[in-house]
Amino acid sequence: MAEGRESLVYAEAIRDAFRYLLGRHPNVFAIGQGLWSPWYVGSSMRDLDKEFGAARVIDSPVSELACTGAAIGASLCGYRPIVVHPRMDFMLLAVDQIVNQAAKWSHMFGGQAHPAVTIRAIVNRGGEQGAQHSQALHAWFAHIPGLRVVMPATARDARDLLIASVMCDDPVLYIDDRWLYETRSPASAIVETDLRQERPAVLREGSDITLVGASFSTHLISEAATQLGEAGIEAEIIDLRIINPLDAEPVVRSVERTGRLLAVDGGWQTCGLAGEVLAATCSRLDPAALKASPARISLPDAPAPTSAPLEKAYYPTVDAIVAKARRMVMGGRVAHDQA
Amino acid sequence: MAEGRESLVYAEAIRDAFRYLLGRHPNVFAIGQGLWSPWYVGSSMRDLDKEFGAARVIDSPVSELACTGAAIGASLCGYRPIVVHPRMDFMLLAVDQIVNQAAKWSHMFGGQAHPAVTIRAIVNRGGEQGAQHSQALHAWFAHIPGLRVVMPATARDARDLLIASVMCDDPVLYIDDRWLYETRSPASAIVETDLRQERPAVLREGSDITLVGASFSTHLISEAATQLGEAGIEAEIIDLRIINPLDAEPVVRSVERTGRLLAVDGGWQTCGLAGEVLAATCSRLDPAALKASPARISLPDAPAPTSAPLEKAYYPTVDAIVAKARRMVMGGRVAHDQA
Amino acid sequence: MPIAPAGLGPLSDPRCFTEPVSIAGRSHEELRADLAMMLTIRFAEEAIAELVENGEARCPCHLGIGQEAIAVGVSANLRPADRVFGAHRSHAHYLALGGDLDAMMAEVLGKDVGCSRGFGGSMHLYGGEVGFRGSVPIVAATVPIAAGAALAAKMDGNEDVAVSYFGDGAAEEGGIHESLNLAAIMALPILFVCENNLYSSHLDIGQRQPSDRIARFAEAHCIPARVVDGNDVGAVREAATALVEHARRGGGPGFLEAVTYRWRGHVGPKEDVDVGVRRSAEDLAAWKKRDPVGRLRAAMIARGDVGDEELEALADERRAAVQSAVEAARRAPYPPAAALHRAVYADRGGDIG
Amino acid sequence: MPIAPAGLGPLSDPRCFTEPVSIAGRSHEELRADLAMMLTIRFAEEAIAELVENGEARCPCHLGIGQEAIAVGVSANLRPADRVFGAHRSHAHYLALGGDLDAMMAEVLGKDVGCSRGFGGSMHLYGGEVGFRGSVPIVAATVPIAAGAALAAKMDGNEDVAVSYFGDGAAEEGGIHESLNLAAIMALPILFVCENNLYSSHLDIGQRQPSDRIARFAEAHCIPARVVDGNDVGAVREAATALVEHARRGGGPGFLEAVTYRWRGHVGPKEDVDVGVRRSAEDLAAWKKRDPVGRLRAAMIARGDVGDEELEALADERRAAVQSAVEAARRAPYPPAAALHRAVYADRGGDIG
Ligand SMILES: Cc1ncc(C[n+]2csc(CCOP(=O)(O)OP(=O)(O)O)c2C)c(N)n1
Ligand SMILES: Cc1ncc(C[n+]2csc(CCOP(=O)(O)OP(=O)(O)O)c2C)c(N)n1
Ligand SMILES: [Mg+2]
Ligand SMILES: [Mg+2]
Repeated sequence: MAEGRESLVYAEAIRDAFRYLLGRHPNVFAIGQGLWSPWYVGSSMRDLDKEFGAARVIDSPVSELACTGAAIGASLCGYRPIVVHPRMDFMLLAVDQIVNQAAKWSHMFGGQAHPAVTIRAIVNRGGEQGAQHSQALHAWFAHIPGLRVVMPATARDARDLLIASVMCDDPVLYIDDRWLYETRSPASAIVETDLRQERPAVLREGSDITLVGASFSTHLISEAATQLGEAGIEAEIIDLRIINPLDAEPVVRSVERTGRLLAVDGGWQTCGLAGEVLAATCSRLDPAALKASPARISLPDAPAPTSAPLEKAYYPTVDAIVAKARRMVMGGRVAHDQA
Repeated sequence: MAEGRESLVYAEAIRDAFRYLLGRHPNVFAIGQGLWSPWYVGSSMRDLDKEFGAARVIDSPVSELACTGAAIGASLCGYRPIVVHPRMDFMLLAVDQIVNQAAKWSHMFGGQAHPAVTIRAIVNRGGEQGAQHSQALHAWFAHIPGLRVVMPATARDARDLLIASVMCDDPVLYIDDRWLYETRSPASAIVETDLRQERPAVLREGSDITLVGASFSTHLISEAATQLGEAGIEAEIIDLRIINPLDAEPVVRSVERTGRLLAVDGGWQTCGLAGEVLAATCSRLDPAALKASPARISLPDAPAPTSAPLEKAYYPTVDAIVAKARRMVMGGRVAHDQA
Repeated sequence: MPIAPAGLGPLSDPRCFTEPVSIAGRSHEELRADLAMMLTIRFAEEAIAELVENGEARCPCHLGIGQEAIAVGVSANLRPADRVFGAHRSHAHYLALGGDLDAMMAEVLGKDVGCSRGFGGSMHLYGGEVGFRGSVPIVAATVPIAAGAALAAKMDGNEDVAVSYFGDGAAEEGGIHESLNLAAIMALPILFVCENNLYSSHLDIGQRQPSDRIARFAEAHCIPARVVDGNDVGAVREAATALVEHARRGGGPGFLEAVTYRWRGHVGPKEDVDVGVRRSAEDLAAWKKRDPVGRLRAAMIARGDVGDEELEALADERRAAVQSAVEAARRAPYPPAAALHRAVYADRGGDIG
Repeated sequence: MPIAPAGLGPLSDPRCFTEPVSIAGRSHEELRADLAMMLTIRFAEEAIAELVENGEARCPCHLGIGQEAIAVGVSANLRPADRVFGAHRSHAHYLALGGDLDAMMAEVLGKDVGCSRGFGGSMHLYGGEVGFRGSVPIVAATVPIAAGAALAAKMDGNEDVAVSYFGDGAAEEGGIHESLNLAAIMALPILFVCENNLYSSHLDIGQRQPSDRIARFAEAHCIPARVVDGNDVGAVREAATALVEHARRGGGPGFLEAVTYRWRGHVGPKEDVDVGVRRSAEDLAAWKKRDPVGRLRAAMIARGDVGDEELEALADERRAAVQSAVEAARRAPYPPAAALHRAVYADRGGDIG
């Protein structure tokens, strides 16, 4: 697995998790489009079909709904399948299976059966792919009770939380972002954890402002924190890691100290993840603790464009985070999001 | 239409809107499951097929995706179709068409074509129907730029906003709730309005707390306001009416005066509508204006149960709203949502 | 006037197949068991109809009275390790497998001892111990799930099969076609059972599809199909057995289309002849002559297997079992409100508040 | 080894149909126009391949080199009031209808004067003035949309038709089957065109479906189908014309399966023989002999319609047009950042900030 490597690369870490799971657990299999292709899912599943056989690493017809349903069905019969959607956008054809079936199955039958299925959705943005090939709809799924939603930011989490997702008896939506595939964590041994016990991580401590993110946004806020630190502003960084069920307590505790909250998210704003962080925090916090209006940075209210200059204007940047955080720390208790 | 009636009943008001649209606009038609059935969509479309012909009021096969796509296609060719989903739960099979296609069509082609389609989704809860026949997923759609989302609370809005939705050049998701079908507004003449100009409505003024809702929740908060008024607490009632694009300004203005915000919603909590109201408000408000932590009441984090006693425990009640509002007004600046 | 004469031909014409069914070569014991199960199902559904009428059952109940032979015939060669999935009209599927009658009645009344612990009602039945892996009311939803259960069976290598029940209306959902292709290309051990009752809610199949023969889709996907009179338990049993055995032996999926008719409306106890768009009292009366129960009984009497008296005793016994299930269900408690959170996740033990 | 010999038979065998195409009875002008259009398409896609290779085009580009005859044959009898929808591989669909070449090249480079105003790139093309109502890359998404456009045409009563282009892979999406049923039951004036290039991304059809003949689905839905050599522009034109005329006259939907092969990889300029799971250099070489352009040119020369010189002049002219489009596209500006919000809604005039 990670032996001999100095550091763990995100895409490789996912592959390590698959190798660990497929190697140890005969009841794990993967199904989805592109699993026999060298380019579909980046290098994150390279040659797994050759190592574990095409009967356990199954490339599929262009049938998102049936493949997802089939994974759910197999998970009800002793298997722990991972169904792979190379783009979250395509997975919309399967939301009935995910939301109406998998997420509700245990509850509808009074807890007698549990679809231990992992649904891997890949966010694959940029590259002028446009509106139908760029979406990050994690907020949708965080809205659904019965479905756990995991968004690893680090290579280590990409690996260990994938393993934890597959070992969990509940349906789990595991979302990875191709913009993270080259990022690195220090080398580490695999740790099998209980997904239900995993909590948000405080990646950096700071007293001036709390920055909250998940997945790629965690990298943006971490970079922003470094820049803010150079300017004398100490930002606390919280990586949510799991967005359903969402544990907002660490954010509340942090904002109680910093008095300022800025949530950053790569999805849209309305009913999105950043807004949920604000709502969950504000509703648990004495407003007197707030030194500034809580704020969020999300995508603009538009579908993804194609041309490169517009893509640049579209996605949240470290600069925008730094600028907003500075205004919040410098500006006192003024509401900054005012239209 | 409304002639000779003392008051306007919600289900009949929807039917009035259909009659108005079908009668005046030859390019309006309706398609969906149950449109030739007397029971499928309550009385809200009764006998329209007989009045306007089965070629314009089209009952369909059990094909949510294709029927939605077909309505979108017709809307690109000069028609203003209304596609009816008798239950929002079934519409999940069509989200690709709604979210990937209709909502993005104008943007993807640089504004050269506009799907002037109205998608009518009916929330049909209670009656021990259970997890797959009870959902209110409006928050999902409010998350999607390019899609307008309308949730009428009153019979008058049910009628006039349906007409405005169909006359709007954008794709509109119009959501009505069968729990409202017997509710009444004073009789009124039809008013054709520009959906883009419609704003949240302040249904009651009050100085102690701002209660925000939409659709059925508006009735809950209105009833709660009456009860609170009897107890000497003056609640301001805001009915959102349109949840995407969401105009939070009236809420902000109100909370600036009342200092207290309680949002009530019939959907789930995480990344839900009530949370969005909190986030949008708090991010625009000086926190010093808040006299209590803002709060929300949504569904519990569970799929809908079936048996009647559990249904009773599941859905938000006027009592719960009154109790929460009282605690907020009486309790000072304490955070009440604490776990 | 028969509906959509092209396609199924006489199979969808209620004037045909009204004679006693053929029972040549079948043992008395087997026939008696089939009859007993069909009676159980019919009485159970008649009892549910009453519970709905008197307001005791409040959940939506879709009755399959008139369709009993299909589930009974299909279940004949199934075993608990097989995995069977149903839909909104699944009382028969559950019972024919041997599902507990008391637990089903309790479920219909929303009780804690229900087969889905009071969280499903009539539209969500579960009987894991007999291989009934669940029914849900989103049309066609369990079809790909059953395909996945078949994939699991294939991986297990124990010659188990999956069974997916669905209706003619469900064939209009794209997911079914995806599932047929998946089953074909992966050679999954699954029996697709289309109960073609010629109706989806208020619309007859002629208003929804260009042919009334659903097996054309199986053929398009290169899946062997059999089309039978769904009101002839022997015909269903024989065709299902052949397809199931083929699947067990690794031959891949099979498709059984069983043509039938429901005597009651789409949902609830009424007959719907008033509200179904083209559902006529005449058609219904004709179909009642093609009664799966009556035709088997008549054949057994004609062969001299049984007399009226024995049959009456059997019916009384089945009625009594149903009655006792109803009474036990009435007495049972509802789940406590705290149960709302009980099964959202597999084990909330270590979980967030 | 040909892929999945059952089903299509010789039509999917690249060793067959390599002779010059039949042009008997077709006028020189018509043939010359077909050839000119096929050349335009091919040169345009070759130019895009270069733009991708040198990094100027950054959006995903799916090339249909080798498939040109289909769009050209299908478009022959279409008019601007018809409504045509494509998918991810739609340069040919757009151009064959008469779509503006300059605007398409500008779109591929993301420019403001692009046919989708720089908001689509190669995968989202729009040419409303010629009846091209849009292509998008969600597989099969435009099929029901095209059915709705056909419904609109039927309601208009002007004998316009809709055309829906999709691939063999798209036939695995359930939505297509729903759309076929809807078109059949509503007798919609639509031509379904399946460009069966035997591949979906890296998988050949034998790895995804039990038969390589997609028209079996049309037949299952009672829709008249024609299956032709997609690399024979005359055969495509003749079949498409018959089905389109049938639809115009109120005869309902038609289905055309045109068997073909793409010379390049799934996306981008490479040939993919290395990465396609079973895509071999031999197959590709064989298919290149079944070249739709070369076979038409050879037939025209054989009949004495044209000489090499005239053909060279035609090719040069088409190449120059493509070159000039590329250059204009290079010079054109990108949309301004403010354009991000321009077209989210039809008119943001009175809208919320
Ligand atoms: C996805 C979805 N669409 C629509 C419905 C509403 N509905 C419930 S049952 C039914 C009819 C299905 O007909 P069929 O499959 O023939 O089964 P039958 O009722 O005849 O047993 C419909 C349309 C639903 N439950 N789910
Ligand atoms: C819903 C969806 N699933 C998967 C994809 C990825 N994808 C893009 S093109 C393609 C192949 C489609 O094959 P086919 O329909 O035969 O068209 P071809 O590429 O051969 O022209 C796939 C799977 C997608 N774009 N949309
Ligand atoms: Mg039916
Ligand atoms: Mg193809």
